[in-house]
Amino acid sequence: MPNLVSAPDRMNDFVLKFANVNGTGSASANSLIMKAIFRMGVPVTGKNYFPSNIQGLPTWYEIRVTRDAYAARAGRVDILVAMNSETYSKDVREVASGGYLIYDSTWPRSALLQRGDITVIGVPLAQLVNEEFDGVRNRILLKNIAYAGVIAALIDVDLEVIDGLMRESFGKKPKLLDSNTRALRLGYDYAMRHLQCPLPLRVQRMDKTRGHIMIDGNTAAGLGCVYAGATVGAWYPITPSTSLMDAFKGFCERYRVDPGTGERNFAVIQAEDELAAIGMVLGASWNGARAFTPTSGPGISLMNEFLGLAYYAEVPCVIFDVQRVGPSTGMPTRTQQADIMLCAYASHGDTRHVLLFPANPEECFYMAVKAFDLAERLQTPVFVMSDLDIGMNDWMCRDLKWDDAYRPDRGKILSAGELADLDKFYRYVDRDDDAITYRTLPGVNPKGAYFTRGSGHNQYGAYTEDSAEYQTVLDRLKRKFSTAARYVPKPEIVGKGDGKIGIVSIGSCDGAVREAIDVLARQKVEVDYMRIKAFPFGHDVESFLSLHATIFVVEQNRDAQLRSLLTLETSVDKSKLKSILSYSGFPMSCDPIVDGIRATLPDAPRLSAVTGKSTR
Amino acid sequence: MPNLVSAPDRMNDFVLKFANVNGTGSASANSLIMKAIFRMGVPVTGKNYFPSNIQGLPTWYEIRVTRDAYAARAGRVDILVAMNSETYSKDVREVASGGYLIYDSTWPRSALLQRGDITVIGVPLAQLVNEEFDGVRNRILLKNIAYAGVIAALIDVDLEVIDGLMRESFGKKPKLLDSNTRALRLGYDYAMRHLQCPLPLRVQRMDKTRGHIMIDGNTAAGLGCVYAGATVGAWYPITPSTSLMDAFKGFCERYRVDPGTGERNFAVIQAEDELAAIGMVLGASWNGARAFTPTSGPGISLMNEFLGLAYYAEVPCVIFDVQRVGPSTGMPTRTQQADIMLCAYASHGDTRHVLLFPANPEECFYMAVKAFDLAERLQTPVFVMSDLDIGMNDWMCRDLKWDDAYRPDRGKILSAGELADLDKFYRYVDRDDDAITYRTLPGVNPKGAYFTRGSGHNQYGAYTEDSAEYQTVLDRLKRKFSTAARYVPKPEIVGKGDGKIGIVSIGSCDGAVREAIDVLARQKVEVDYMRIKAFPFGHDVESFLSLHATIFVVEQNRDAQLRSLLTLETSVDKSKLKSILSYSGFPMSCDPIVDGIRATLPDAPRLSAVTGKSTR
Amino acid sequence: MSFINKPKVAHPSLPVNALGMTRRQYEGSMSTLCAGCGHDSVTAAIIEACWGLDMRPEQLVKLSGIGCSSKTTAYFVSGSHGFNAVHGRMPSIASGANAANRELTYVGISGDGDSLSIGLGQLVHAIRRNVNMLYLIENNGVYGLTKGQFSASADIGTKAKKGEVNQSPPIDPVLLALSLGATFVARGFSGDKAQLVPLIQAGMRHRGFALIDVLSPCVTFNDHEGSTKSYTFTREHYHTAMEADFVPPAQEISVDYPEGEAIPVELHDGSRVVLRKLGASYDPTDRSAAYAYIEDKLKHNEYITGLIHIEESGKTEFHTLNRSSPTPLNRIPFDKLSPGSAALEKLLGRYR
Amino acid sequence: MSFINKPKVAHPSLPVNALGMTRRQYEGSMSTLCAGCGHDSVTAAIIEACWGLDMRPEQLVKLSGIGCSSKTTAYFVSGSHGFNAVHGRMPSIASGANAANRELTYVGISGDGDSLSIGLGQLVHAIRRNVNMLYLIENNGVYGLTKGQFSASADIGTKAKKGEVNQSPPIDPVLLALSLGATFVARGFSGDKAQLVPLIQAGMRHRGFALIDVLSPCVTFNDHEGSTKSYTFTREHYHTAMEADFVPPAQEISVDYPEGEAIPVELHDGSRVVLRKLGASYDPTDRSAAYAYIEDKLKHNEYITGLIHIEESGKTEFHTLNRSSPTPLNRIPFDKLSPGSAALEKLLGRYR
Ligand SMILES: Cc1ncc(C[n+]2csc(CCOP(=O)(O)OP(=O)(O)O)c2C)c(N)n1
Ligand SMILES: Cc1ncc(C[n+]2csc(CCOP(=O)(O)OP(=O)(O)O)c2C)c(N)n1
Ligand code: SF4
Ligand code: SF4
Ligand SMILES: [Mg+2]
Ligand SMILES: [Mg+2]
Repeated sequence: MPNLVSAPDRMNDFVLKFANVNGTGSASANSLIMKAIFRMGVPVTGKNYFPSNIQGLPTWYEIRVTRDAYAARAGRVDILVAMNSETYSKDVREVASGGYLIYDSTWPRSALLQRGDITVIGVPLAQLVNEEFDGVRNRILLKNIAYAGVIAALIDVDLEVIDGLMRESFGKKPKLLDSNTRALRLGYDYAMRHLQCPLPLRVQRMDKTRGHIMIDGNTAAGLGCVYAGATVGAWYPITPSTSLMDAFKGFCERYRVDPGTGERNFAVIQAEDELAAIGMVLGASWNGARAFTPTSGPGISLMNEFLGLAYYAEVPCVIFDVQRVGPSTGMPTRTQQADIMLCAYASHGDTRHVLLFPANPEECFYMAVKAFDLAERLQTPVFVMSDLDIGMNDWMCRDLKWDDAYRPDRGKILSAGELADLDKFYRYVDRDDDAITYRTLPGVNPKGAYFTRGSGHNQYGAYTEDSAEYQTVLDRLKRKFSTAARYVPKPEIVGKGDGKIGIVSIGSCDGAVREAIDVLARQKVEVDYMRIKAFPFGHDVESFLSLHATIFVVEQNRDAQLRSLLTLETSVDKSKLKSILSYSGFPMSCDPIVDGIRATLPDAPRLSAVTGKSTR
Repeated sequence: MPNLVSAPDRMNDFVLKFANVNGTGSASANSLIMKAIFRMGVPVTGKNYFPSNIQGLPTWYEIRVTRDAYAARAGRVDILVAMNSETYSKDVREVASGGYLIYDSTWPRSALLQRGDITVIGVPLAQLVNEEFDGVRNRILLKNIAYAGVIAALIDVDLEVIDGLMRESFGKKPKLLDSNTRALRLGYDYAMRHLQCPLPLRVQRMDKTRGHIMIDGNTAAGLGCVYAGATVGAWYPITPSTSLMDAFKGFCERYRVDPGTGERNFAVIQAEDELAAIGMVLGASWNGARAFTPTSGPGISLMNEFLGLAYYAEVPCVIFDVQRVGPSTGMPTRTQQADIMLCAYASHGDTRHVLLFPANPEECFYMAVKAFDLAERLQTPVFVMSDLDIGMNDWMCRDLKWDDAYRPDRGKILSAGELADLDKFYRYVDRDDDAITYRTLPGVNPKGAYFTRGSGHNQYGAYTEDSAEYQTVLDRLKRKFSTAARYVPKPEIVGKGDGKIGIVSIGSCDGAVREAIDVLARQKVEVDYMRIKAFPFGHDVESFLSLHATIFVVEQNRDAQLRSLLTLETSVDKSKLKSILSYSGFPMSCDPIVDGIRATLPDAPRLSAVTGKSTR
Repeated sequence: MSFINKPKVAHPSLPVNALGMTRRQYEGSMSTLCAGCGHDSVTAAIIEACWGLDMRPEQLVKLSGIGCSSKTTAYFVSGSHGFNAVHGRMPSIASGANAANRELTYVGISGDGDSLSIGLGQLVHAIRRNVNMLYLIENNGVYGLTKGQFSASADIGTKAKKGEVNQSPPIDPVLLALSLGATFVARGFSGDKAQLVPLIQAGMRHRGFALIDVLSPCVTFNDHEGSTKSYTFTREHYHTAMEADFVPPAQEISVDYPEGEAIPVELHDGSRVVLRKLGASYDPTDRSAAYAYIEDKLKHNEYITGLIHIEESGKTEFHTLNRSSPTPLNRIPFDKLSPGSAALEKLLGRYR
Repeated sequence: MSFINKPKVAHPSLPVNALGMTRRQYEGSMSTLCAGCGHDSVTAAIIEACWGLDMRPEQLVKLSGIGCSSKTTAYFVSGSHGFNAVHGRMPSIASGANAANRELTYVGISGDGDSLSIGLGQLVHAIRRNVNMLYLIENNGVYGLTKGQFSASADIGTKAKKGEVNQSPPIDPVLLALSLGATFVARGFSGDKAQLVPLIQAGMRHRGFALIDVLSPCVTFNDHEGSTKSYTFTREHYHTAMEADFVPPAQEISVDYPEGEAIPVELHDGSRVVLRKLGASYDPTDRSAAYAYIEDKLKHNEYITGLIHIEESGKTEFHTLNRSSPTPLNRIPFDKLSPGSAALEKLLGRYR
């Protein structure tokens, strides 16, 4: 059989992709393999490409085995497990030259014999499983475990590790444990007996995952909300944000229910729509609870009116925008970063909002906490701009840590005592010259009473139609945004920070950018990198922009929305900002970045075909 | 009595302001005076400053008598008719030195005797009226007409003209005509007998209003919709847009009802909210009717989700945004231009929308028609960005003209015949290379059937989750926006167009800018002026920006939204763009523009105190 | 003008309708729903109904929101225009479309989430406006497409797949429609095609807003033990109270019904529905009676199906109240819409 | 801790309540509504009700949407926090606020436009969720603040000031609430303070969502001949069917009611409402009966007022169903909310 890659080269460095039909339970088999590799100390990432549908359509799961711990999508496939006849031909085409294709040889597939540059491996999976087990559904599920066994043999995954994982998941269900173990062995033994195992593309134990976990961003963000002390969550289901609230609810049921009384220290409200969800969050925050709502693009559009009220009446609130492909309903199960402009300026009239840009699940956890502190400190909406790639895929992250000394920053809330000492309370008077004013909570002291309204009000909180009074408040709100720039997280800067070429990016582009930087470095191209973590932009962002002659803004949307925001909200000369855009809906790989940058270099032969596509 | 202005100076050039209580029917008296002056051939503007309330709060009406036909607010008051005790003291302060204050001397007002530099004129209005008429309500109403009589005498308005106007309005109600005529005489005769009439600030016949009308923008826009052939209007009431639909409905009842059968060629639907209103407009437009919705900021915020659908599914629709002061509920009865960014980029995902910027009621009429042509030609939402000042105030405009040769541009709609000849119809294939594709209407031919959706679709109109297919459509949408730039109205350019200083502005700022240009000219400061009429910006906008070294962007919002749009959507270097902002909620006067520009000139003593404030 | 597409290959075995069209020609693209989903049965019933009505495909307009149910408009009558709106907002699209062209037949397909949560306001107001359309809710008690959360139609005590028990009172579309004065209110079950087809046909021909609530189980997220919207539970608890036969205009009423048992109602296009009470003790033209009956039965977990209430006067239908011209608004010649220069000149007098 | 503000000058003549507060101290800023607006009378009734309940101002939370009616929250109890939300969205603000602190008394004031058009969805779902609050609709059949367009509560046949006649069926808040299973449904008239005050007091003390539809004429846009929401018409057509007396916790039921005529209902805080049927032939605890009765009367243009239906178990109240801790969520100490580092360390095992 042809083999264009030499073994040591690709050890712990290849991409394994499973082509399945959704609703057939393949997910557990696929993550079994991923988890096993992770437990062998080898870094992995898992990306799930699923349809906006419940059952019967093509779905793919991609495991990147990456000894260099790259987080991005590889942009190539080395081993493809083709379990979906619908997509066979497409899948075959995707395998990199020198790669492998595994299929169910129970039925002959002439279509597979098209390519001479890849190795096609047939395994009579259906036949094996049907001989061993009965029950339609049962056979479908176990066939998945069986191919997992085949893969285990081919890439040399430690069976012990897999057994351990299966014991953990089926511990309490011996019957299931038994059938799954048998199914796994079925595939494993068949492969050992009939195939040349292991392949040159294989796994070998390392020690690079210690102190790390595999987690998705929505779970991490939900956990962050629990740790931040959020008590009210209101939402309306929408992909890809739904699992964030599921996670929050799950953790609350574990940590927030009094074992004795069953009393709950939280409330999760499934609202009738997103307008109601954000309204509930405003009501709860206004009343002194930490409250949040997870949603996605369409939800943000529906929240526009309330967001303007929150900005103008200065009501704290936290919104997680797990971005998906727009416009409109778009592609709900694909990823994009195309809500940036909308969130930055949501609602009519002069408004501006605080944005946080997590780059991975680990940051989703910490930024969830940060978001509540900022929202209450600044008394304004704070958006956590996640996306489907971060929110729903499994990322390898450092262990999450918690400082027990942490106490929430509730911002300027007057206590009963402070109110008693005041002779008069005014809601919108700038007492501390930081453009942030004091608020009070209902139920504390009648002296704290004030009227919250989205209509014109003066600094004393009274209704007004007087220009001067109106402008006093509006001008302070603008100053408050400068205060915000001092409170939000600073950008992360990689490199000397004063090279000629700089890359500026956000969120889930991070993995691809870092990988591109390595690739370029190997080509003797030096670039600095600034990952922006928040809007408004602070001093550090300004200086990075001014220090670099050429800046590539890398983002995942069509209209260069981050570049637009930089153009408007910093003093940068926009002609310096070159865009590298990816809006296919798939997580970004390093190729377009490498290509984009090299293309602008004088001596630029397009190397990416070689460099970019190779994972090292 | 002190009189600091010499008569000839101020002939047909002064500002008359009425301070009333709303809900007391003062409006008719005030417009009676304005109309009379207009009919004497003297240019006027009328500005109404009313509260967001139905009865009992202060309201002001300002008539600028302007022989030079300036459209802007003057920024000064020469004669104040103080009919509201609540605001006396504030009103007194507002009168320019050398001006006059008329009040009801039935009750003594010591407060009025504060200023020696103005002439205070007392008229026992209540007393006069109560002696002559009975009925509480009746007396309140007629007192207004009585002060109109006083003013007529003081500023020398031709009684004949006023009588004519009253005959027209009360023609069919002799009783009313009689009492109103008597009330008018009551005031007029009293003034003639006891006051020194006329004042130096007075009206004298001219011939400068021939071929002009006094009309508000909402009426003109509503009329434009009738002439454009719009048949479906859906809306939800909101100040200041309500009168637009009232006008449309009124005109339709006049022009669109079959006298014989009473059958109506239009449908006006009062929706349950703005989300429904825009949905109805989309449904009707999609189905081949010309449909529109008038609204204001809060409505636009609520329409965000549907606007993204219209952009992505390419459904024509026309939205009138009669802007008011934001954010949130803001000041509903004050004017602003602060929805520019929201409308340009409304909805999540990558979107962009076409905007038209009328500068006065005349343009509201023509641009209403243009909006429908553009929406159908480009198959996308088109916003007419009016505001409260244009929409609800009375402006002097040239007569509206209609070309009977006009035929609607329905854009690319395939007829039954064309469909029959096609072998297959594809909704989103770019056949003409202008990025505009062909659409079909239901009910015509099954071959034209297609599926309209906001979810991912390919150029054939089929559902897709395929990156390449998705991008093909999204990229064409971006190209379509360049096509749009060629179709939209070009900017209006005043001056050689290549001077050093340029002013760029939009909409209702026009009057103030033109006046400022005259004031500056008299100070030997030359400036060019470009009034942008539409977004996307075309070639002409680009070249004006590149031709001028310093550019002042004049607009009515806090955050320089037009400047932002120029920064993002043209190649201009933003450091060239200086902002002159007015967001008080009152229509713009020329003062801030004159001051703003002079302040940047080397030899700049702030002259505006003299120049700006003087209306010439 | 309009256009009938003849069966490509006039397959002798396949029965054709008056337009010479086979049932096949009323199909749409392939369903992507879960095998066994109730919604697919409703799609089949719609196809049957359209075929039986000799419906010209171009005369039909299909509208929907977002959800598994809302996807189904793509699965029937590919020769008709379809509009898949945003979540919960289909009623406004339908109202606008109907305002523009009163001649076509509008069918809106929605789900319980699409209609009773995010879309409740629009549904209620479309009913009030009495927009002439068939509005069909494929009711499964959950949000299928987002993986099984309870919808507002979930009954008290019903159990979610993950075990959670609902305790909020459900919104019943039938009671809601009756309380709002809807003129055509029916309930069906995806598992009973024989009953559903004539209901759909009558609903399409009714002059005004016709609501059909179809119990349409979600096999993936709400078909388990303990769910009150499962196939089993529905089969056991639905009772036809008001059987409806649909008789096209031309046709004779063939069946002869036992004396007094049958209530024929003539629809505005001349077709008729013949109602037969099955146990129901109320007059289907009496809205209050219908409400009381249904509500009482619901208390005992009984879903009454059939044509529950009908009022065919068409008095309050949108265009009737609007006194719209018989010519659809989207086809009125421009010169009848635009008053012209002379009129304008005259009008300006007002503003001088 | 909380704080009672004593009457600044203990004016001997002015009666004080148990907190030593005069009625004056329950007033708010000056009304800016039209002279004679029904809404101002409702405001007066609320002030009276709060004074009578010895309500601590800081215990009250006032919420509203947008409209003349919604402005009124500024006109009573200036010692309470107020939240004037956006148009039609007050129910969600109230639901969130109530979730955060279950101890306070929430009063939402809305209009027929705010509640039945743009806000219908939120109102309906707040009822379903049984949020513990008093929701009062100041119903005048028009959009007052935008100058008199018909609202969704305009009756068939009612005439607008400009002559237009409404022909769409109205949405009656009382029927709507009953059909949704609301546990406290009442109707009042701004012109009948004596009846309104105890209704408001009972509504504030009811455990769950209490809806009071108050007919509150708009003198400026809907008080003319031919309007069915004018003072005259309302006076002639409203009938008290279910008189309610409110008896605070401590107090004895003083009045002695004729045998069998009085139905005392105990509220969750120990206070009671004593219901007396005036002609009404149904049991106010029977929701269906109430619905049928009201609906029948409405057909004859009769507005039945009083406490129409009450169910005081509180079983489905939001926090009861949520099993919320008795301590308000906004007052739970942080260490009870945040699991801490040890728990996190342990949890991570799941993700390895
Ligand atoms: C604005 C918005 N919010 C949320 C969603 C996500 N979403 C899609 S379908 C759906 C619910 C569908 O439930 P239902 O109408 O009952 O249809 P079913 O799938 O049960 O047939 C939701 C919440 C969306 N598409 N748009
Ligand atoms: C989103 C939005 N749309 C429209 C408006 C304009 N608006 C203000 S109040 C109102 C109707 C109020 O009617 P109702 O609730 O009956 O109160 P009323 O004035 O009659 O007491 C409307 C349409 C608004 N403020 N916000
Ligand atoms: S999830 Fe439920 S509703 Fe959706 S297709 Fe599957 S069975 Fe049908
Ligand atoms: S307009 Fe009507 S509702 Fe508004 S304040 Fe006046 S009377 Fe009251
Ligand atoms: Mg459903
Ligand atoms: Mg009202």
